[in-house]
Amino acid sequence: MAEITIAQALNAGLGNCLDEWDEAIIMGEDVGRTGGVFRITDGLRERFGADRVIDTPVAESGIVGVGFGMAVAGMRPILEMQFMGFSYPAFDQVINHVARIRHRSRHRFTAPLVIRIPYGGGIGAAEHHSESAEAIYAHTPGLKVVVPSRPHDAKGLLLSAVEDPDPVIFLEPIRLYRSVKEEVSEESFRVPIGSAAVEREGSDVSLISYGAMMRECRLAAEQLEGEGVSVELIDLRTLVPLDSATIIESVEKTGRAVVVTESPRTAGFASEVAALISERALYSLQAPIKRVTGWDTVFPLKRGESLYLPSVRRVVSAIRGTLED
Amino acid sequence: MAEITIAQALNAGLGNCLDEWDEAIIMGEDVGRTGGVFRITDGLRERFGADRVIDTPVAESGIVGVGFGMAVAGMRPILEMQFMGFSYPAFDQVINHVARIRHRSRHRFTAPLVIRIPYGGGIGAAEHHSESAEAIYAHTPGLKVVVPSRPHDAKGLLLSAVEDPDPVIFLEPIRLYRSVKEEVSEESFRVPIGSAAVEREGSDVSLISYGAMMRECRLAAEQLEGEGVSVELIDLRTLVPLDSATIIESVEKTGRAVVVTESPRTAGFASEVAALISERALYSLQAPIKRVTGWDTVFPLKRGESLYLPSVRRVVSAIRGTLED
Amino acid sequence: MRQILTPSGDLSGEAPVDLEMTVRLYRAMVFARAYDRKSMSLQRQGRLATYAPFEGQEAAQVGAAASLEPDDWLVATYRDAAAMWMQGYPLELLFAGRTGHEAGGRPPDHVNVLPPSITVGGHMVHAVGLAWAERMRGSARIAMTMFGDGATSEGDFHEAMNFAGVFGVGVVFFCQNNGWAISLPRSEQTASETIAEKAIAYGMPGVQVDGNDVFAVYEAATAAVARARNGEGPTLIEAVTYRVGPHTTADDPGRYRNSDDSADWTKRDPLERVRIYLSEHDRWNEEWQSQVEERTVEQVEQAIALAESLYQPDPSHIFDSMFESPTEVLEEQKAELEALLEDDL
Amino acid sequence: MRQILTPSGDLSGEAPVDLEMTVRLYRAMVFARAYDRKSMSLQRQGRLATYAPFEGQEAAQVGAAASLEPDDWLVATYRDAAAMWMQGYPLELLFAGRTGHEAGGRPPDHVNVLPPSITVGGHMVHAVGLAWAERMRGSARIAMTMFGDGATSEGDFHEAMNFAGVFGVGVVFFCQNNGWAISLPRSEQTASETIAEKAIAYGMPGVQVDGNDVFAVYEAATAAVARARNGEGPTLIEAVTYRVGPHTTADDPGRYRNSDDSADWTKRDPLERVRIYLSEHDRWNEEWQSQVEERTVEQVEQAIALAESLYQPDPSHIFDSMFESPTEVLEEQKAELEALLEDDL
Ligand SMILES: Cc1ncc(C[n+]2csc(CCOP(=O)(O)OP(=O)(O)O)c2C)c(N)n1
Ligand SMILES: Cc1ncc(C[n+]2csc(CCOP(=O)(O)OP(=O)(O)O)c2C)c(N)n1
Ligand SMILES: [Mg+2]
Ligand SMILES: [Mg+2]
Repeated sequence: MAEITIAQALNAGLGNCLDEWDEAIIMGEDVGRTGGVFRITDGLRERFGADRVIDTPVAESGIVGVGFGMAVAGMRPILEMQFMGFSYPAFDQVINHVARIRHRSRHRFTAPLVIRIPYGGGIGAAEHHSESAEAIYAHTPGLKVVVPSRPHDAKGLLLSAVEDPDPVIFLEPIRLYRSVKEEVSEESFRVPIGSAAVEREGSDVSLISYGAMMRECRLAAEQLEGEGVSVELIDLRTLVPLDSATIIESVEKTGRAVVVTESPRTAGFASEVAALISERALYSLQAPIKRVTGWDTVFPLKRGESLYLPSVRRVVSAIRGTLED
Repeated sequence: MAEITIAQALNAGLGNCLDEWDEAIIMGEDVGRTGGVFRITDGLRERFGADRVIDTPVAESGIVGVGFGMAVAGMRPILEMQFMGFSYPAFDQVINHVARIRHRSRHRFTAPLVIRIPYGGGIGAAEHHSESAEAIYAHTPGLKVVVPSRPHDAKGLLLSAVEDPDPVIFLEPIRLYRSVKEEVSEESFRVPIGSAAVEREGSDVSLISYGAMMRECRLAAEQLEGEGVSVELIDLRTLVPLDSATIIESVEKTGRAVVVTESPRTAGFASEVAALISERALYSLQAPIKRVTGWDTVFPLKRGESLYLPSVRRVVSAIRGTLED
Repeated sequence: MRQILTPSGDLSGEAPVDLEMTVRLYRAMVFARAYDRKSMSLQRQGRLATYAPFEGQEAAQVGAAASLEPDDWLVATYRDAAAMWMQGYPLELLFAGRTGHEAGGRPPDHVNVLPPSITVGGHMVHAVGLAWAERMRGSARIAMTMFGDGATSEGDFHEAMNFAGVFGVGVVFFCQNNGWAISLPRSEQTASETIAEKAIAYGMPGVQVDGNDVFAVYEAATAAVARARNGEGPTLIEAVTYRVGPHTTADDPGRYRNSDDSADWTKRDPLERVRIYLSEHDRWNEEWQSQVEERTVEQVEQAIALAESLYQPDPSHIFDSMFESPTEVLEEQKAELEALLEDDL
Repeated sequence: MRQILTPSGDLSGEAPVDLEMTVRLYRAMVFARAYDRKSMSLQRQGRLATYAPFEGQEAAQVGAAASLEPDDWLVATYRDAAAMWMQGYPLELLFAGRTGHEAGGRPPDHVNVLPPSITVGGHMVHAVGLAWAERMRGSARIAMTMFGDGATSEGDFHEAMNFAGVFGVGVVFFCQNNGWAISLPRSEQTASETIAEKAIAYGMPGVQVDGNDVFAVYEAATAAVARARNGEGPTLIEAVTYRVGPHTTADDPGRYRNSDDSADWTKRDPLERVRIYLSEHDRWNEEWQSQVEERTVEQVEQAIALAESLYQPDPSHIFDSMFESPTEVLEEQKAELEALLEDDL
């Protein structure tokens, strides 16, 4: 097996999807001729034709609303939002329709679609290109929310998402698209939605994160190992449905928790994880739960990014903090 | 002073605003001729003219986007979304522009506007008419989020919101519009944004809520008093900026916390409050923080409402639970 | 504005249907009106939650729905009960939502009608996806979406029309211009002269018809459905009609319009002109009409009783339709609720 | 499509401006092109983040901006640097964002130009509010919004146009139809024949002009600005031009179009025809042009150096502009960051 990036794994996975399901189509801005701004759909239009890899007008609400209608009629649309900051015009369609049609119709009509959204900062992009608004999707009943952090999971979760009978918000960490490599099978395989991965076992503190921030967490865990601190690193992989058992088990073992996300702190997903722990594992806690997050500000441009994004240093000092507490 | 409802207090407060600021205008669907579906703007068009109380086409993104432009040019638009479920088409304008223009322009351009949104369930309405999505607004940097639960606060916070130099999301608890009465001065007065109210002092448990759920919390506190349980009841009144001092002080005193909201639980605002407490008052906690919330489902129609909305019973048993823990 | 049957019952053009069919259309309109009026009185009795009456719009809904094949898609609104019923949506399910529970959202499996759209605008886009998917799957099904004049102000109207135009999707955009968006008159919703002419902006044909003339509506709808089915693309139809009643039972039109307007419109009643036409052709008589009306009232009474009975107060009602199989969190929350309910006993 | 100055430099209609003004317009176009090309090379040197070139669109931007009063509002996009510069937005601030920091968002207090819109569509609505507010406050200021062909597919274009039409707001909707929305050709964006004709849907005049003919653009823009200022309402102008370069420096047009297209368009170059016209009137010579170009390059170099120097890496840069006065939470977070930075030392 070849070592490939997340971008390559997603591209391969999309190919598997279009091979596997005749009902699968890809639709979005510039996904066809150019293969998308991140080239994730590169070559698919040539391979599967313009009827299955569709370039749309610049209209996010239309993309999601039309994709919704297709899904209700039995298709499996894979929709792309060019950047998370451009997914906001589609919120009404996502919240009021995509997430609800199964409930509204008592299972008669469903929306088995996937909305792929590149998210997060770190590439020095313009405003609106570095958003991390996963909490909004996670707060919306009726959606599943998936966030891979490595090539194998990216492909396996994508196939699970397209196969899933319900709508899945599929968040892709822009910063990791080409920076993480690992061996990924060319076959079609699944990584189950709803299960977190204990990437590294440890006994002193539970370090919980997902997506792009896994990079900082991995480096922090390594560094601390050198200092004799044993970090248990959890990659949530799925935010909804959340694998709470894995989180609680870990915290009951370590007695300490640090949650890392790059989104703004207030009402972010790190708060949900902290609330869960304080509800279910309070008596195991030996120190306050620390949230290492982006600030409650607009995501800065290139030269301010390093001040905003949680760094390895921030993660490390948060962990040191909980150990001192 | 006469005893008036929240609806009357808001109507009076809007009158004060239009009297006090020439730049203040009201804009929204049906706010003029009919005085809004809840009659909150009743009589204002007659009093201030159709140029200041403007009936718009059915276009929420347009209402917010146009109001944004007016605000940048020096007006103080007071915008109405007919129901929270209809505010979603305006999210892009709110998140990408209203919340950010001050930051984007380094204070040169600002959006001192207010978006009034009736929210919450309990009136047996149709789908989309009972939403409680405050967490989404609270998670958006650059917005202030206010939620009154009584007539005096409703008027005082409204005047503060319109006076505020930054955008304010003003959430109005539909269920309490006409059910709570108290004396409210006809004068123009302010209730400061960012300060919670300890509505009732207690020593056994901190009961924290806001908006419509304050009704259940008040009844629960009374009932428990009869059983000899001393509840400290906190009405947050403002979600952003959050009065964390009042929360932490209270929990440090009582050692127990129950947070009540009617929104879905996952990544809801109750999670933020729980996370805050677990970060700052962990060592004072004698029991897990309990969240009493709506379920992670679509808000049901009339006959299912009582199954969804946190009831006095649910609040009471949650409190009993923490006391037993 | 295309008109075939004048308010006084005379033909100003060629009737698009024979007398047989005219009787059927008229019968449906009589049913629709009786259904609508009965619903209003049921609401006053407190047996229905807010109700959105469509009196005056019977010809528009009946004429449009009559142009569809039984398995075509219909994506309509809270005010389109008559059209949905004609396309196979059972009466009791139309009532269910209004009696305060969700069971009404699931039409029988062979009925391709989405639950009525409560949000204004968003549903038109869905019709584009439905029709497009049918084409992709080689089916001849098309989609019709019904919406009001007010809905054309929403951005989603624009995106739906634009997608349909660009991809040549077989959708019929059927606008019932009833003159009002709650309290906002048509003239203040948009500065375009007609709604039909908005079609130009999307490179599709747009036609304006007398929405109170079931012949004109049927003719235009049938032509648009044929275009859609033949792969010739979308059409916008503006049916000019009038909302004779309030926006909903919670609305008081007295606050924003004077009763003369509605009075004028009753002169253009969609049923009366067909009644005259039929009686002139000896196809109408008093007792037949009252029979249809009585029969309708009975059906409505049975339907609402059935609708009320459909509801089982049960946590599963809330939790079990969020996903194909409930998540762990939902199971936990359901158990939490069930425990609370048991304590209650 | 209105054209006054043909690609070969001949008048096919009456010049809307005298030679004096023509020289000024041409000078601005020469500046714009030199600025644009210099920016491209700066980007290749890594001194600018992604850059969106506008080569080929100089006449559209210059002709439109020239029609405004100095204090009118301009709400434009990431590709409209030339127009923003003409309306008073300082060069160094236009560069700031592209050198990777926020200082560029604050134009001088007398300049009524919003920071360039990065999202497509949303900004057009803002122009409606700005112009409306000016009218409410009794000012004569109007607003012009610039956007691309692709932006007309967004729902916000529809809502902006509709509000402006209904309320008769003094806005000039200036569309630079450069043929592409990144990789999507105009023909696949919408099925309408022209973008100008979309104005019909909003009851406002729509005009299509040769966007590479600065005379035609200036004439149409001046007329629209006059209408807006006289309270006669909004106008939609479609300036047909071409994006000769890539969408941005991150884009590779080779993936979706063949170079001939762009080649054709260079034949219709917006500068060349004016140069010919001016030299025929003895108002142009080689060294004058190279002087302007050299001067521009110097200005650009000074501007970018200044832009780079504007940035102070400092937490306040992130936290202090969220609200008029920072909230307690922001103060806490700022302190948290400052503590971390001190540890670093
Ligand atoms: C997105 C959205 N905004 C606002 C509303 C509230 N609302 C319900 S009906 C209506 C007016 C719709 O008018 P029109 O489209 O003409 O349909 P009609 O009611 O006349 O049949 C409004 C504003 C809504 N349901 N959805
Ligand atoms: C809401 C939104 N969706 C998508 C994008 C990504 N995007 C940036 S420019 C562009 C194409 C815009 O084309 P057009 O409006 O013709 O302007 P042009 O770039 O040709 O000047 C797209 C899709 C965006 N910036 N905003
Ligand atoms: Mg209407
Ligand atoms: Mg373009």
